[in-house]
Amino acid sequence: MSGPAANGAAKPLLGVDGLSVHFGGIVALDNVSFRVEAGQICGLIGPNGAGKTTLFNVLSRLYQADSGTIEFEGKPLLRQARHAIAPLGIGRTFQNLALFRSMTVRDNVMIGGHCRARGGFAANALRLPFVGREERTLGERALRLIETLELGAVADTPVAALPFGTQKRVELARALASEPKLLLLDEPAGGLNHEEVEHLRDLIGSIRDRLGVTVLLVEHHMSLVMNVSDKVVALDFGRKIADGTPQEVQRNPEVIKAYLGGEL
Amino acid sequence: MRFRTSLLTAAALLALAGPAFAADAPGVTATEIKIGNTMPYSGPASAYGVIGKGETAFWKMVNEQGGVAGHKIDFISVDDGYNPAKTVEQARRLVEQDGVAFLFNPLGTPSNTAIEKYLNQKKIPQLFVATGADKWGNYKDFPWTIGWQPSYRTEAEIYARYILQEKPNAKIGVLYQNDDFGKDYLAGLKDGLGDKYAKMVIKEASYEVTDPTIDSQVVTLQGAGVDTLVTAATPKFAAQTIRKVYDIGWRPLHFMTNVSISVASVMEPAGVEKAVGLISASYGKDPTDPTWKDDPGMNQWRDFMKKYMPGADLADASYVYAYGVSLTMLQVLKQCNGDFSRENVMKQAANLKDFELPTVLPGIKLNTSPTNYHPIRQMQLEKWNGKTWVLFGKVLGGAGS
Amino acid sequence: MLAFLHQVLSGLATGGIYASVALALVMIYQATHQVNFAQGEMATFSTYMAWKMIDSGFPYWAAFLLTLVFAFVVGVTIERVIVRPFYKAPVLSVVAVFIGLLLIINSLSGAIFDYTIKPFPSPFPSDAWYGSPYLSSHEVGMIFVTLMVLALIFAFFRFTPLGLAMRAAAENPVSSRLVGVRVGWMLALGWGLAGMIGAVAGMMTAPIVYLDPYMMFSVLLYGFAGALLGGIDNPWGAVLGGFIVGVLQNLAGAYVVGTELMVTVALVIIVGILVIKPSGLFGRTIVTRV
Amino acid sequence: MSAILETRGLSAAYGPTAVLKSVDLSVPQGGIVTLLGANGAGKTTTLRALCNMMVRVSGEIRFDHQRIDGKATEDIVRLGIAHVPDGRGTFVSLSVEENLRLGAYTRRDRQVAQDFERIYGYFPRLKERRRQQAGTLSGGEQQMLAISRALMLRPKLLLLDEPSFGLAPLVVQEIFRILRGINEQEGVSMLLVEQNANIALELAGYAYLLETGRVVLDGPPSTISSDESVRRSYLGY
Amino acid sequence: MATLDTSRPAAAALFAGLSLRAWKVIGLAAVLAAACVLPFTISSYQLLLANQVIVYAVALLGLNILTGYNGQFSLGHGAFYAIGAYCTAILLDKTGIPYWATIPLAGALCFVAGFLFGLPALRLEGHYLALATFALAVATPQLLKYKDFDFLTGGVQGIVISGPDTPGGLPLRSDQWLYFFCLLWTVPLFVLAWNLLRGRTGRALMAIRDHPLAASSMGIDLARYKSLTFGVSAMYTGIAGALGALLAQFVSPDSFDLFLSIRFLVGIVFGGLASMAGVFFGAIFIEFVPNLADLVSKAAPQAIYGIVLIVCMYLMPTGVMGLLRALGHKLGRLVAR
Repeated sequence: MSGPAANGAAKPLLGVDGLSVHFGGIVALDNVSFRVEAGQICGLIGPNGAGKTTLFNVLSRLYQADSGTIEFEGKPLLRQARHAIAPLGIGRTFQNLALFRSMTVRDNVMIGGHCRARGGFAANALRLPFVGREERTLGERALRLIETLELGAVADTPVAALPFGTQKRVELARALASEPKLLLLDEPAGGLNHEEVEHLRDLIGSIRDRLGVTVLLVEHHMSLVMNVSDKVVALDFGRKIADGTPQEVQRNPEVIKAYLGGEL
Repeated sequence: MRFRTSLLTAAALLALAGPAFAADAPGVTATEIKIGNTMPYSGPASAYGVIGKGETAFWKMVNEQGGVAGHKIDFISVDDGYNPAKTVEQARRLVEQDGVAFLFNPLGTPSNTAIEKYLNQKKIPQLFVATGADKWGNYKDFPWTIGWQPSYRTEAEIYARYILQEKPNAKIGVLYQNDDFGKDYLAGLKDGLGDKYAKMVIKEASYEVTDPTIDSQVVTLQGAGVDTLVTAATPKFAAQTIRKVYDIGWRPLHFMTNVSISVASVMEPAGVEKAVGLISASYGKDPTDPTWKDDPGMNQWRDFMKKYMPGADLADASYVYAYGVSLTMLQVLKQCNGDFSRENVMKQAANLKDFELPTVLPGIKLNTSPTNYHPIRQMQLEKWNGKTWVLFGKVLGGAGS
Repeated sequence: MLAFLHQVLSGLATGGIYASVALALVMIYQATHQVNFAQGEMATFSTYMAWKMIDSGFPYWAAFLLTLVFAFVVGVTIERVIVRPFYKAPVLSVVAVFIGLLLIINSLSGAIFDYTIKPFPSPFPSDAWYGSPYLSSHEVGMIFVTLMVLALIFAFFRFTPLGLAMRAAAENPVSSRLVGVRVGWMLALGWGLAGMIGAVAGMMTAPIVYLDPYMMFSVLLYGFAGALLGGIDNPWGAVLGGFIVGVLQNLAGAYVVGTELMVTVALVIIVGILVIKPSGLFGRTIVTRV
Repeated sequence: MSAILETRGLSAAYGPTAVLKSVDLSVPQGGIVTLLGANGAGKTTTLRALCNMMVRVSGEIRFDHQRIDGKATEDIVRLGIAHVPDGRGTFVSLSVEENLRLGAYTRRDRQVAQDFERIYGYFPRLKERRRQQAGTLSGGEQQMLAISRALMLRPKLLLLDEPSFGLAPLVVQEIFRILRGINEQEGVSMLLVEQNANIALELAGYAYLLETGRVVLDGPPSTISSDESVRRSYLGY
Repeated sequence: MATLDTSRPAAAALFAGLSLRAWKVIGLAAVLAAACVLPFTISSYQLLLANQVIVYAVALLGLNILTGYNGQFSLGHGAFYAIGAYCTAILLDKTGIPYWATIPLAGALCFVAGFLFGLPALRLEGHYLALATFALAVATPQLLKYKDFDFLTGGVQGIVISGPDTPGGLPLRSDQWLYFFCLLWTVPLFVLAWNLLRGRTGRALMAIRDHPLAASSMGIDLARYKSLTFGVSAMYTGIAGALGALLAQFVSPDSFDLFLSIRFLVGIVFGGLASMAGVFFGAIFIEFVPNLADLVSKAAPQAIYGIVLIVCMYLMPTGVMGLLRALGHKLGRLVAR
């Protein structure tokens, strides 16, 4: 596990600078800049189609950026291959779930730890001693996460058979299994009731506090975002319209107009 | 019961493994001779499956007429899908499981190549193989394997000699199927033309059986300035070639492989008028050629077909082939004089003397000897006149091997 | 130069055959999102029916229309009886079923009509096209028929509610039911229409290559290549793809490597293009967000 | 007020797993009813069971006084029940407009063209993107499309599975305003599954609370929201 | 071999109070013992068939690794079988290499061939990959008979080779020895595959199959994994081809037609995708059903084959292993009750 990052370092954990993305004629992200310090929980809000998920997809190198830079721990991220993102320490969940549906919960979570092991084709086929050790470590860690997220009862069930909310927790467990420094959560509260959202809030808090993971959170559930975030970035039509503490952003007239509406 | 059967099988196996004495006569009982055969009943060469069906009917006829020397014939014909690996398996099944005396007319060059070594090692006759490749007369290396029909190579050689004689300055083009059948024609032309081959053959174009048309190849050959075309193609492509050559206004001297001269399945589909002037060589009678309409030999075949293969397509020359080759086999069995040991069957197969078949052209006789494993080695040139094939010249023997 | 032109034209004629089969594949793909490997054999079998009817004295066009009806009924029946139980089965199980169908129909064609080739009449004049040695009038006619079928398919999918419903049913059966589309019948209808288009392709192909049980076997392969090359969700692309494959094959055989490797080279080029443009030259990339 | 939809002993299962156990529900003509419950309680399954979609169903379902249990999904839809499914069910390769046209697939009346304008009036975003492949829309836009597609059917009963899912607060307010309008002006009845219990109870005239496949509580919103456990689990005040 | 099944608690285990693992070990040992006794109880011809089944099982395992576990569709694995077979045949024909040494060389060659083919195939999915692999199956026989390679491949005539002789001192007939020789390759190949597929690599393969995008977000290098899988898969099928060449003692372009690839595909679907035990059922199907069809009808054997295939798929849409698993679950529930 990575230790809690030292606050106050000159370099932020994540620095997005002048990022723009186009699809055909549509501008999905327009010159967006913001930073997330290590140990922060940063909320990312904005109307539908504002570019939040697009930003996540650029961060995980699923989409190409047209211009701008992203630095993670001071290293340029946009030059990394897609599969190099997880080993760097960025884990994520997906808005509409992207689980390995035919596989069990346990296997899904263990795949999350893929980037923390190194046994390749030959080593696995020959079952070299270190491979066995790695498997045990991975298995134990997966088990701990499964228990933490209360998935023990379904650990050996294929995920396709599970309800939506449970699958969301599997995704979270899978993302945590990669031992991320930065965790990208895409609408984790979707489909959860109030009580479950409260649990989720505590969980996100403890992920930061106990595991020292920095969190970037896309969410429409305002009470969750405002309660849990240290800072909030608001996007609209691909542009950043606000960046500050939850209270500041909540009072920002542009955010109210574009996103929150009259009431809260 | 089961136990007993396996004991019996084991005994049979032991018998096989030991040296074969004439008296043992594997595959032969007091009342029965077992004959094995492999055929492509499935797969891309299924068209030839009718040969196996014709032969099955033939042996049924023989049995109904009392068999051979008091023995009924148990003809076991199995499918190999024209896949040599499967042929190996099926041949071993026939020999080891079914315990046949010998194999008769297994079809296909690669298939026969695949089992030739096995059968010769075991000293099991591989008789009158159904392939036109030239290699089936190698009595020195494979004394248990004998061919039947004139080889494609012999045929091509006949064309080559004809060209040298009639059109010494020909610019030859070859259209061939890209397999053993087609390539044998290239080899035959090389034999016949000798060192003139390189100069005279100005273009070779091949097609795959999976090509839908040969249009491009014909255009290529014409474009190269070919004035004498040798076509080694199966009926579908032969008909396409004849038609395409005519349609593009090209009039080369055109030789057509003997495989594709059926009136019903080549000339008529191509358009009888488009084929006028086509030259080929043959040894058998075409069932659809009006010349043989009242031929007693062909009538004998027609009677057989009517009785034993009702409803079969009388235009299919494969049935004539099946009948002819089976008659040859019957002759060998008759010559055996009751001794159906493998040695004797092989000996008699290599001892045909001026045997005449009702289904081959007049004047062609089958001859074999321990140093001649090519039963039919004669052919006659013929030309298409728009209605029928007209034989011309003498019955020719290929220089052969 | 003349020879080159000749090669191109003869390639177009062959390409027309591929294009007509590619259209049948597009039809079934749009309607079911499957590629029916038995499509070619179904077309061959329908063509045999037409041959049988013409042989027993039916006028050409009567036989033609009856064959279309026959092909439609066969298509619908096969879908209802054989394919339908497999809609929930894994994709590859369905592929295995198609392979089974291919073997059955091919084998039946051979068993019923035997393996000798049969000439099949053309509805077009039998002389060369305006005396040209390059294309026969049948070849020109066939290309024309293909383009006509193309226009019909295009209009059907683009402008009719039924066409739209069919595309929807293929893409997302569950949602289609939720808007009231009778998905089962859409799929059956797709099979029926594809069967008809296949029958047209068969009856246009047979006068050129002659009728035998393997007539469409390889045509299907190249039709498939053409459809993918052009874009299997786009009838225009598929037809163009078919023509490209036909011409490509001829040129590869005549000018690049010689005929012995012509198929190999043509396929390598096609696959090469697809590697560069993975959804075909004119296919739409389906974008799904995560 | 008579019921447009009524179930007696409705049970449903995925393969061998029973999810819904003998549920009795009723949606009054022109009313809005909401289903509350935790994750996996069977809310989505209830909606699926009503449409005979993807589940094995037993029990009795009456729509407009007619038995519909056992009918095929498409026939149920043709009677006038539109379903906005979870996960939106977008036809991703078709254009936005084609998706909407499909919504009106079973209609033979002449007002379809007007309805396009009505929908585009509700969601100008969709009008801007009507030629675009629906798969390229953002999650929220696809949710708008799903609701619009259902409205194109001009249904008598609308089944809504989490219409607020993935939508910005402003849009959620807007959609619920639209739903209320449709309900009031056109008398469309609605059965609403929603995690955002505050807004659902505000809209609905009656509510059911599901727990592990059974109805444990039902009544008008005021009764429901005064229940202690509901307050704690769903309302948060 | 059903005992290889990885999944959930089988009924029998609960029943007898033995752990599932113990049952698996016992079952596996029994199967191995039976496999060793087999050649002494059946005829030489039956042994040939048994041997062919084993060889096909290895080939199918190769294809199943690619298609069943990794989700890459191949209609062209006959090509790798052919390359393996030709590699062995050419080496035996042209060099003095002992027969046993040709097997690993064939495997290595096919690994490289598969890996290289896998690189462009990375960009292709579904039907496009089917076309590309099918093209491979079409092109291979053409290359094998191409005139410029005649000197190696023997052109259309192919190559006749000799089967291996029993090594001195062993009391075995040569066909019995060949059987054990094949078994000596097969068992380690299955053990290696077993290790590969149940560990980190196997999970990665299946993750790619289920959701490639998510897999790459988990740090799985798609390009590397997919092309290596192609290589490993080709290697297995190639080794099977090499053993198959020793079995048939003959190779020619006609031995490896298009239908070989299609039969392989049918085999893994029949046995059950992503199942190691299933490949044996698949191998039995593709070896014996054609013979059966031939017995039933000479007129249309392939129609019989097709009908049998469709009926089997109807009864077992997820293959034999799918059916066995479902039965196992049912039994498990019954026993648990």
